[in-house]
Amino acid sequence: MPMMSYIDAVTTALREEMERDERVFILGEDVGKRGGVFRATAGLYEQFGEARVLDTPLTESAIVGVAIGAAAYGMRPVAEIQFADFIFPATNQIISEAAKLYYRSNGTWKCPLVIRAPYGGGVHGALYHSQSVEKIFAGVPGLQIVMPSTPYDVKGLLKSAIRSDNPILFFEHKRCYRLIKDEVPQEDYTIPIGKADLKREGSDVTVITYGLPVHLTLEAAKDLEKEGISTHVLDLRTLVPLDREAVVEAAVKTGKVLVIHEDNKTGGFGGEVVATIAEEALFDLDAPIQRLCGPDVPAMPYNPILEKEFMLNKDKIANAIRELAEF
Amino acid sequence: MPMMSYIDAVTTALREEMERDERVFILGEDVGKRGGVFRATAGLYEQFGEARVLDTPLTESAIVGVAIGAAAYGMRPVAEIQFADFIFPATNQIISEAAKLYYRSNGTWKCPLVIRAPYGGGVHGALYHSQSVEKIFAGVPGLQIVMPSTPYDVKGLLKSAIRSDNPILFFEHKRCYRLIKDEVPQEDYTIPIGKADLKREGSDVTVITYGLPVHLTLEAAKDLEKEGISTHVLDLRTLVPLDREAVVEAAVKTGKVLVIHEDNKTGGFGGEVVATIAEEALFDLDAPIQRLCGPDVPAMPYNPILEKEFMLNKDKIANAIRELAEF
Amino acid sequence: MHRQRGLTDEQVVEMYRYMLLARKLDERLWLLNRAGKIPFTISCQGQEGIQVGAAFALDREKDWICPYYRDLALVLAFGQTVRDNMLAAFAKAEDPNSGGRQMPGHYGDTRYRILSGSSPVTTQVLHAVGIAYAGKLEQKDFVVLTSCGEGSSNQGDWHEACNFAGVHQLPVVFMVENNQYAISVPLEKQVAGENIAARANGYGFPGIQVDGNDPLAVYQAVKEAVDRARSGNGPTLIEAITYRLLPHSSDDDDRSYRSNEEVEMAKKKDGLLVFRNYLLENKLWTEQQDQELLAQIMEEINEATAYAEAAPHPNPTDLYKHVYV
Amino acid sequence: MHRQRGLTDEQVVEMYRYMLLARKLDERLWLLNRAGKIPFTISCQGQEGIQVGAAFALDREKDWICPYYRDLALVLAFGQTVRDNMLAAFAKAEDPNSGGRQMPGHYGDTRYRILSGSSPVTTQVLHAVGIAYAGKLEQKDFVVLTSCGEGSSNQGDWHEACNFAGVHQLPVVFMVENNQYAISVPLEKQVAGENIAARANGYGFPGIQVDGNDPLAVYQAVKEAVDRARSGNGPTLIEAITYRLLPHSSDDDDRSYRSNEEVEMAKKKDGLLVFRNYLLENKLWTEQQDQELLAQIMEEINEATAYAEAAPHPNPTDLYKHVYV
Ligand SMILES: Cc1ncc(C[n+]2csc(CCOP(=O)(O)OP(=O)(O)O)c2C)c(N)n1
Ligand SMILES: Cc1ncc(C[n+]2csc(CCOP(=O)(O)OP(=O)(O)O)c2C)c(N)n1
Ligand SMILES: [Mg+2]
Ligand SMILES: [Mg+2]
Repeated sequence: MPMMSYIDAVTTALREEMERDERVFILGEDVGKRGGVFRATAGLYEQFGEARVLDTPLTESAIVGVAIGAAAYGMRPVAEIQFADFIFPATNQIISEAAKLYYRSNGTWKCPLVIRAPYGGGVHGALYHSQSVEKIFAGVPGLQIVMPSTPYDVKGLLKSAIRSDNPILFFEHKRCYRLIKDEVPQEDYTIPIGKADLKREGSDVTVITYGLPVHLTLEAAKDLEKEGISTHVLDLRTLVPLDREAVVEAAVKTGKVLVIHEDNKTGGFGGEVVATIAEEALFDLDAPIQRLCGPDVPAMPYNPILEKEFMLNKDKIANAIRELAEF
Repeated sequence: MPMMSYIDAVTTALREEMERDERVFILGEDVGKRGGVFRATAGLYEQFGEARVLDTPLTESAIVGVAIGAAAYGMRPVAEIQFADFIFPATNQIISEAAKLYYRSNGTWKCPLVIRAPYGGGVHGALYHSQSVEKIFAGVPGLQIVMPSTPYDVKGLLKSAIRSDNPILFFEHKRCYRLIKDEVPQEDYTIPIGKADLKREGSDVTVITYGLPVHLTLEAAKDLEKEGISTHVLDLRTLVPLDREAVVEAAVKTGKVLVIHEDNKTGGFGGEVVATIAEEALFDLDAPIQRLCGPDVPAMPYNPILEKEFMLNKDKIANAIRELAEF
Repeated sequence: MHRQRGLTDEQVVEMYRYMLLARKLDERLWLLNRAGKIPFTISCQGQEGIQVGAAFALDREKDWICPYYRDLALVLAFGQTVRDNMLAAFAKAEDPNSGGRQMPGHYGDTRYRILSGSSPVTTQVLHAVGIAYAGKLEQKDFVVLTSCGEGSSNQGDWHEACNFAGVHQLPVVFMVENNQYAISVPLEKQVAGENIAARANGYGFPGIQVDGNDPLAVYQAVKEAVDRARSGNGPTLIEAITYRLLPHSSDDDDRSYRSNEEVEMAKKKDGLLVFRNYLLENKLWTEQQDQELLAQIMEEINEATAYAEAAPHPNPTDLYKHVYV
Repeated sequence: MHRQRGLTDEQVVEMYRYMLLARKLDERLWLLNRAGKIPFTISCQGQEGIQVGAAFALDREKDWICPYYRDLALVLAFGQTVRDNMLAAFAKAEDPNSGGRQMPGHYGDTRYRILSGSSPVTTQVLHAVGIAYAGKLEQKDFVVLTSCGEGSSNQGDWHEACNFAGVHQLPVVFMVENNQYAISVPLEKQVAGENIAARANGYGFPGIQVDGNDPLAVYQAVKEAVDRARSGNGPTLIEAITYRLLPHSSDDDDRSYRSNEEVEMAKKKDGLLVFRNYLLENKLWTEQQDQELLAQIMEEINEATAYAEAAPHPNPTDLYKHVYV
């Protein structure tokens, strides 16, 4: 199996799905000739031509709105938002339109649309090129949200997303793009949307997380193992629909739960995970449910010291797990 | 003390603040000559003139964006979004600009802005005139969110909001507008933002809620009293900043907590409330924390049977409290 | 007149029929609302000529529309029936637009290529561009017409749509039904320059103002736009000028922001009356035929009202359906 | 030439000084980036003439600006120093724009009425309108200038801003710095009709195209716009046409989407060179003076670089400050 970076898994999934289904096309800013500012669509313009790898005007609402129209017609658009931070001009199209088209038409009009967007920090991106935006959309019924952490998951989940008839937000942690490499089968495979993945078995503390912190947690878990602390790591992979069974099972496994995400703590998706556990497994808990998240400041600053203070890292996570283990 | 409806309390607070401070002005769709489609600004155009009660073009992003510019300059704009459902075209201005102006300028530019919007269902408003949208903004640091349930609270909190130097979303449940009446002092008074209010003392079950369900819960509580069930009712009033102390205190009081809101359950603000309790008072609980919320469908339909199925009511709430009491 | 524009006598009579049908249906909806039978209605009155003129300029067998809430006459001409719309007004399960989920006026019908619409204005304008782009990818030759009010044409989405369609020379007709008011806000407080057609200059395609009370003029303007679009020459903006004869919706009271005289003046130019006179004067139509048509229409409306009123509601559990495919 | 336009000899020399200062500072920022000392820079090169021409047309004691990330020359002419900008480049606590929180190029300075800007494009265009409206409420006579790129002028916010300002005849100058590219996307794929000035037609105010490589022409166009605005006659749109001489930012590689020849051609029309020649030819300036000025500027830049590099970082706990007032 070839080693593949996270971003190459994105490109591979896109290419294979475009080869497989003529209705799949890509649109976004700089996705064509430039191959994307992160180069996630590199080579696709050359292979599929400018009509199917469309450089749009600088208008996010149009990117999503046009994609919705095309999807309703029967195409399978994959829209790229250059940075997740710039998805907000498209909020109305996403929440009022994509999320509700199927419901409001009583199941007669579908919206098979994927919106890809790189998110997350730790890349000197400052306030507006570092944000996590999943909480904004995670409570909107009608949308699904996929946030893979590994190249393997990226390929399988992006394929599932493109083949799905639902509107799906597919958020890619930009710090993972070139940092995370993995063995990825060359064959076609899909991973079901809505299934969490146990990334590590453990018995002392359960961590429930997604995206970049999955890797930070696995690193921390390795260190903690030496101290005799055994960490159970559940990677949600899909936020909506949430794999509630897997969440409850993982929580019950150790009775001590730490929910981790890079997005701000208050109002973040972690609250939903905690609430699920508090509703369904309260009496299996041996400690208060903890959240380790981005602080409640608007976004991470450019200055490296402030950025570091905002970002999660192995040590912060190890400390939080240690505290919980000792509880 | 005069009896005053919820909407009259809105108008009164606006009028008094405009009389008190020349920098306060109103802008929005149909707020001027028409006095607002709900008539929340009735009479203000006549009293203060069209420059200070401005009928804007039909452009929500402009309403908020223009207000931000004016606020940064030093005015105190109060923007009306005609229905909360139509706030989404302004999301980028709210999240990227209003919420971050103070932070990104290192505290040198302020954004003293209030955005008022009627929200909520039960008025045959169908999918797009019934939504609760607080969850979209409740996790955005830099914003504050006020959602009063009574005319008394409306007047005191709207005045505080207008006098605050922070950007504030002020959501008014449109079903309350003419339904809820209250004694409201004629004097000037304010209510601090960020303070929950105990609307009823009880000892068996704690309900934590805000907006219309406060009233439904108080009605249910009356009925339940006859059955011997005593309900403790905390009205959050402000979602952000959340009055965590009051939440924990109310939870600990009975050990059985029901969180209620009309917004969808999954990803709704209730998750944050539950998570706060699970973090800070887990061992004081005698039952799993329950949430009673709008179902996870995109929005409530027009058809009255479907609307009723979506909406909360006294009976649904009484049943949930009863179940928890019996746990 | 109409023959010069390429319309047969039968076609103009048919156009008139749709206009009258829409008007009468619209009137009934107001009656039902005032009688407390339906909670809400929003009116096409005064705009029927625009909508029918536009519909006839399209190929109603293959073209697409992304309409807005006043386009009752347009969707009728595209194939929807009075019954379909009564079912929507009563919010019954059988309503083809939304199964009673949406307010009336929120059209959507897969049978007739009428894309499902929402309430936030002008989102559909971008969808129209997307459908046109899909048609281009599939090398189809259909045209997409999308409409909205003049106030709505200020929304960012409207502009982004025009620009996108202009860059790609897509077969879209952007129609603005300028009825002088956006709820209470008059044109001059809403639209800078008050000339919406001029906005097309900024997108490199033609913008045409046309008298919206003259269905033949609208027909011709839209026909030229459709021909241009179908032959690969890109979009056109049509501003059809008319007047909103009734309050914004059944929830509105327009006396607070406009005078009765102004409304009465406008009623004299009502496209339906003007067109009826045109037919009568040109001996294409008689008073007698008009009475017969009216009777037919009223029967259709009565039947549809009775049917829709009696039709079953959705089940409470239908609430949970169709969130995801 | 410049005298006819109402500029003194001293003023044009001063304009040249700001252009050269911005250019040299910009060049240094690239060097610092390539040397790994600052993680990011974004360039004004090729646009200095537009920015300085515009700045001189404004009253820099009372007018407001809502600039965008390329407006280094504009903010320098408005009062910011090289040191201010170096502090931003090094993201140091003392940076007056944001205390090191924002990327460089995100200007904001209460001292000079430069509104704090963000990254999502054209949000500031609406803020400019809001400031102008506030000025109207307070019966002040300042003018607000706001700028953005040609690609950005497609955003909904830009249009909503133009319309709002047009309806209320507000004293705003909308300036579009058309440098032919939006990152990799060339004008013809970005802007339908390729004529941004024409968009003003749709908003009922003048739209002017001007040669952005000619600071005097820009000065005159903006001056007329400012006079119009200040005398209560509403907004103007200025499209200043130029070319982006460097990659989009230090993260971009422009070789994948444009040819070297194209860039080299554009460099020959570089406004800075053209303007320098104008001064030399008109005997307002000598080679000798130019050398002296350059030396002065380099000293200022060196001093600022050293200062900023040595300046203290914010404290980690500063992260939590200024979320709420
Ligand atoms: C985004 C959005 N904001 C506000 C509304 C509320 N609203 C519904 S119709 C309307 C006025 C529309 O006026 P116009 O575009 O002129 O169309 P008309 O109703 O006159 O045909 C408003 C403000 C809405 N539907 N969508
Ligand atoms: C809303 C939004 N979408 C995307 C971006 C990413 N982005 C930054 S600059 C840019 C291109 C801007 O081009 P143009 O407006 O022509 O200005 P120029 O950089 O050429 O001066 C893009 C796409 C952004 N900053 N904001
Ligand atoms: Mg109108
Ligand atoms: Mg450009």
